[in-house]
Amino acid sequence: MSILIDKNTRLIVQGITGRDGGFHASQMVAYGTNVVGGVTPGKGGMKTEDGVPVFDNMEEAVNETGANTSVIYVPARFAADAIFEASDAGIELVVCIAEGLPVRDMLSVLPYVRERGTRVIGPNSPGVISPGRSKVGIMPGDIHKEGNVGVVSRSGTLTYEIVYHLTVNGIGQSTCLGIGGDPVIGTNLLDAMDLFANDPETDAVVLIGEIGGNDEEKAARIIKDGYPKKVAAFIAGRTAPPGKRMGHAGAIVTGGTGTAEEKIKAFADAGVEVAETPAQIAGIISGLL
Amino acid sequence: MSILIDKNTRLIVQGITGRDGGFHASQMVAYGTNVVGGVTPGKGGMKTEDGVPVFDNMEEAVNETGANTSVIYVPARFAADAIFEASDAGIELVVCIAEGLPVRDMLSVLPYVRERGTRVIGPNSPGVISPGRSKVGIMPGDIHKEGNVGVVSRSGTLTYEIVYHLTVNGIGQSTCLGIGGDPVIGTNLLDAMDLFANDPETDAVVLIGEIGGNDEEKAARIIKDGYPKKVAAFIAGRTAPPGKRMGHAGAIVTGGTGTAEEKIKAFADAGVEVAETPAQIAGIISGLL
Amino acid sequence: MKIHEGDARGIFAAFGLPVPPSRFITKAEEAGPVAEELGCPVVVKAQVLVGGRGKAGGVKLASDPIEAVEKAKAILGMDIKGLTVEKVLIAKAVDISKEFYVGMVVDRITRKPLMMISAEGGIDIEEVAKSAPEKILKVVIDPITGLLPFQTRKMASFLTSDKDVARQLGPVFRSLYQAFMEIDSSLAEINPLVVSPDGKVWAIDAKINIDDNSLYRHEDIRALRDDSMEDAGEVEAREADLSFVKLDGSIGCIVNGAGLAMATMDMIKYYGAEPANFLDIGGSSSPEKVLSAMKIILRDKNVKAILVNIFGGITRCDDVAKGLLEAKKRLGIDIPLVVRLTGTNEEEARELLRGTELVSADTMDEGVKKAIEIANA
Amino acid sequence: MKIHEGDARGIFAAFGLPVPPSRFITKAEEAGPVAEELGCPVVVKAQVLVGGRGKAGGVKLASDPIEAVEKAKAILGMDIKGLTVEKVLIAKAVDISKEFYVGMVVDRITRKPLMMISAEGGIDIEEVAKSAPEKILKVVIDPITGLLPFQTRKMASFLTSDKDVARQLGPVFRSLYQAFMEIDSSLAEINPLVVSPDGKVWAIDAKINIDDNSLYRHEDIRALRDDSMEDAGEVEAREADLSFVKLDGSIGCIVNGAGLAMATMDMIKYYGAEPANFLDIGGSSSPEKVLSAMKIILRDKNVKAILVNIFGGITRCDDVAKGLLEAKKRLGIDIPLVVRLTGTNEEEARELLRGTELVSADTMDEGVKKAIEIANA
Repeated sequence: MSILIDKNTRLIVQGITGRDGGFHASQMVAYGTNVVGGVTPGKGGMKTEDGVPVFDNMEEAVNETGANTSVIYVPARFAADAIFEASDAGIELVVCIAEGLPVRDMLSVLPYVRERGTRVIGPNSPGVISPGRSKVGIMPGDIHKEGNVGVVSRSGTLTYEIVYHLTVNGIGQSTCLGIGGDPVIGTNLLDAMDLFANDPETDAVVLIGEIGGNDEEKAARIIKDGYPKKVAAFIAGRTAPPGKRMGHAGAIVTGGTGTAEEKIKAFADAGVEVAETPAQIAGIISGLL
Repeated sequence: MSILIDKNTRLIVQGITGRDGGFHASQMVAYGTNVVGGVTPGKGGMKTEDGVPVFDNMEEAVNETGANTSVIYVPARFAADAIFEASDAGIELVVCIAEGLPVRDMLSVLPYVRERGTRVIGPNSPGVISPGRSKVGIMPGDIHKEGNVGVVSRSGTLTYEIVYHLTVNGIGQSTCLGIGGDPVIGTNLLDAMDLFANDPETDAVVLIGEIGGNDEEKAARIIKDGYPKKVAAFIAGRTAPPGKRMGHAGAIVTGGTGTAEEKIKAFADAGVEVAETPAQIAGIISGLL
Repeated sequence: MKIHEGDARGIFAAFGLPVPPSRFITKAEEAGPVAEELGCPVVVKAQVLVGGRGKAGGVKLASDPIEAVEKAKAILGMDIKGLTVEKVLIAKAVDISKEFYVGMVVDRITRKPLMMISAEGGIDIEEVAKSAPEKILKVVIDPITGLLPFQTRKMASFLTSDKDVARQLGPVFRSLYQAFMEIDSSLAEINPLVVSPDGKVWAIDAKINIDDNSLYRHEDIRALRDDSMEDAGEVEAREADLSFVKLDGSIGCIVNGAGLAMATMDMIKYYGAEPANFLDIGGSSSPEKVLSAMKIILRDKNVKAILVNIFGGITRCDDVAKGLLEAKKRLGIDIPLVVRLTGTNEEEARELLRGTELVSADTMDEGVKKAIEIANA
Repeated sequence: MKIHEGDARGIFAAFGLPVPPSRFITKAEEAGPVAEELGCPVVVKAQVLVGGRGKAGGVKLASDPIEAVEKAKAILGMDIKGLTVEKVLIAKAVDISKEFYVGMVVDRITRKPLMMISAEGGIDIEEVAKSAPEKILKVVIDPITGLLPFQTRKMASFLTSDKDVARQLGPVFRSLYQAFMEIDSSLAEINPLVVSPDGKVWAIDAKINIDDNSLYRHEDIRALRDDSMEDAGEVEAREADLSFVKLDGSIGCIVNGAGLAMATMDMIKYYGAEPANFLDIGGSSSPEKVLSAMKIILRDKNVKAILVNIFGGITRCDDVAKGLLEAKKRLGIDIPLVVRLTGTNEEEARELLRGTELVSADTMDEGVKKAIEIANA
């Protein structure tokens, strides 16, 4: 098992005829993901170079292909509508790669999808990969390796950096999940921890946090109260100045809360070792397993 | 067991200092319902004649009393707010006796309460009674009798009429539930049937339907597909002219749908005997048990 | 509550729907200047709150102001399904190259607003929903979000492949939804929505029903009610806060609770007679309500007997008894009354009625049978 | 995006909040006629997008137009936390008998709008939230329904027992919520909301931050941006679609991805040096973006070495290499560049950079160490 995606994932790429959507659809096909279709309004009926059929809308795409998952590569201002449409069509998991969505859009997206039983990852997520089974997102597939460590992160490339060190050191991953760098996201650190807690194939979890918000502190609390998996953590932004947004819309220290220090302290209190550099994670995990 | 309410019900009466709220609070106390408090904004601190404490708001009332259920007797234009407040305060079951709520109010109430895990009965409901245990509503308590027949109804006094015949004929009730006569209600016929299906103390269910909507047809479908309890039905409105609202906002035949004939036929197809007069229900149930 | 087409057009226009201009008139000679002002041709449309006025001859085209006056004269005063035409709408006519149906209701199953569209206009949507459901697209709208872009795209492409028309449909759907919600509508229809030969979209008919329970927050809409379109008894009942529907039988009914009132009517029929009315005096009924109810029923000269069927809960039987005695005294009722009172304060009520000529019954069955017997006597 | 108090007051007033009238001025002598027009006393307030202007002497009361000019003269040109005061707001002064705090943010936990109020005005809400949380009432608002009557009742009674004041607070809460939502605000504060001695409620300060991602749908608000309030590098970065934050160290950084960019800064510090900036070139980066990034870093004369740290995913390493070569050529860079490129098209990139004087590194650790070494040399 893995979390969220596996060999049963039947994927629709929303925005498949766009530059990013097209490129990553091919990459996912190449990785072995079961890409069953794509959607671009007005382009229904064509096929991509990889032979993936394109539909005009999600309802049609789901009816024709039996898809259960979608990934979104449309421009920010159309992304909320793409999520609504996917959820309305019965998609169970929507991975929103699109970034730059207004927070207000997510405020209406979330109750809507919850009512319909759809889980959203992101927005501004690099995606999800269950190595050797399925990849739904933009991460380079070849740095991953099948294994028993779950990775959940608020970041994209920082995750690649850490996963790369894991793989190089022979530590494979069950699933790597980028939850996205926005302040309001469909699946947060704690939701992801829940998923890993219930996955028999995950023995340890790497939490990659950063400044802003208090989810890491809450995660530490959960671990302290008894979390069934081993945990190692990394927190980015120790040197970030307060009041400044560090790239991610959610990465900001305001009024002295959301600092790296607080998060690191919370993890230390919970007995979780926090790496000082990305490379150290591999060593910590080796020690835990 | 019974459904929805029992001896563990801890009830708050919203609008307890009003004429109806006050009268029925006393009636419920007299019946043995555990009325733990009442709410009227601005009247916090007083006590009713029965010694029930009054609070200014639901949050306070719930915090002080550990209430899990509320019943609403406020005027229609304040009723939606009362439901929101109850749900926000963590109440699990809200019984809305208030009638005359605009449908649009319910359109926003329902997703709100669903998200918070609150069940709403009504609006325009006579309430719920689990004879001998708890009564939350306006029905006369003394016509009921403990037993193993569930009653669910879109009506008030018609239910009393039918329950009266059951009781007189020695047939007791597990729970009698009036779902309300409005077109958009929190708990419909089908929801109620689900609840009775899972109640080991209910052996048969009386469905009291009426013209308007298609819930009775859907109920018949469910019974046909295998419903675990015996069922008898009554449908009011065989003589109702089309296009006219018969008292209840939801009791209207439009464009030939929602007729009593259709509903009776659906039940007949599902092997459910439909009484021709209210008094006949007792005989049908006797035959089933 | 139903409102006239002309008023519905006004509401739609205020929400930005493309409605051709129109004016109400009540005198035929006003049709001339109005037609002049709007520009001919115009449509002359009977304003009655009932369907089927077209077939009844209540809608006519006029190519010039003189013809408009003639047509208005023909339509004003016409009887359509028992309603007299007292108002006529003069509307600028639109040439039609295509007709659609667009309507909204609240869906009782999903408990959400529902938009229904069809590429065939001028239809009876409920009939088509039964006979050819594939011709209708139903879209459930979530009030959390309102109508979403993917939904308007889907609806537009269901109706047309013409991009220019599709572009005009999005705003039509959105405005209709917005109007529907903001005015607490229970039904809002554009039937038909048409495309004119120059490719423009027009709402040439408008129907809006309003949720009665919401009228307290829509003073302006409440003012649009036209009492002349209803049975006088029903108007009087509404003012007395009673639910009343006039029927054709001979047994008048006074009942507490809508379900019991329907069941009473059904039982009258079951025992071979016909009810004269549906009448629900509601929950906490006072003697005054009983008095009003009695007055309304007495308007109906077909009534041969009145059955009072009360199962007391909130309603107190003694209140009802007092009302009945008061009515007896004040209205000089000569029609026989059969009274069945059970429930709250039943004993007190029986005491009050003892010695009067009211016929009492212990059960609903008995009450119905006695009333029929008396009416047939 | 932050906007000036004066503009925030304008937005609040447009949503019906009780804001005393005010005018921007940029020259001291304009203060006279404005004070005359508004009526004295007036407050003269520095318009700088940073907190603590009051303590810095940027807010002064003036009892007549002459004094207003004097105070404006004193404040204009003042330096507050590194920002020069170029605009001043003249606002009609209000006597204060009571001060409240009312503010809104989006709560990351519940993922819903959150209103926070306190019966102490003029506070730093985040500090009070830590030190005396019982002084703050937090109310989560559901965007499905908006602020509900039971919530406004609760909030009003948390702030006051005065019924006249409470009656004015409901509309204040509702208007603030409405403004917050409609303009896609990420922070909206009235601090303080005051009660004047005659019992009237006034919003005498206003702070609004806007969600940058929403600006495409708020042209009017985007126009309120004041570039003079930001570091020139940050303004340039925004125009080039880069995320950049100026810091005080000597190691410039060019990184793809915000998390990796922070981790790079942290590692520089970990190995004993200080980063000169945060810079994320984003996802699908073109050579042009690398060029812009380089230009922005070169503005900073403290920079002794530049570290390029790329983990290719969407970002192609060869694109970055091309940008670096282009920058070398066009900008005549004399600061040493340490380059670490891993991931998509890594080989091609290495090929492109072979034979240049760029220092290459295989890992992030190595890159950081080399950059520090060079900077310290």
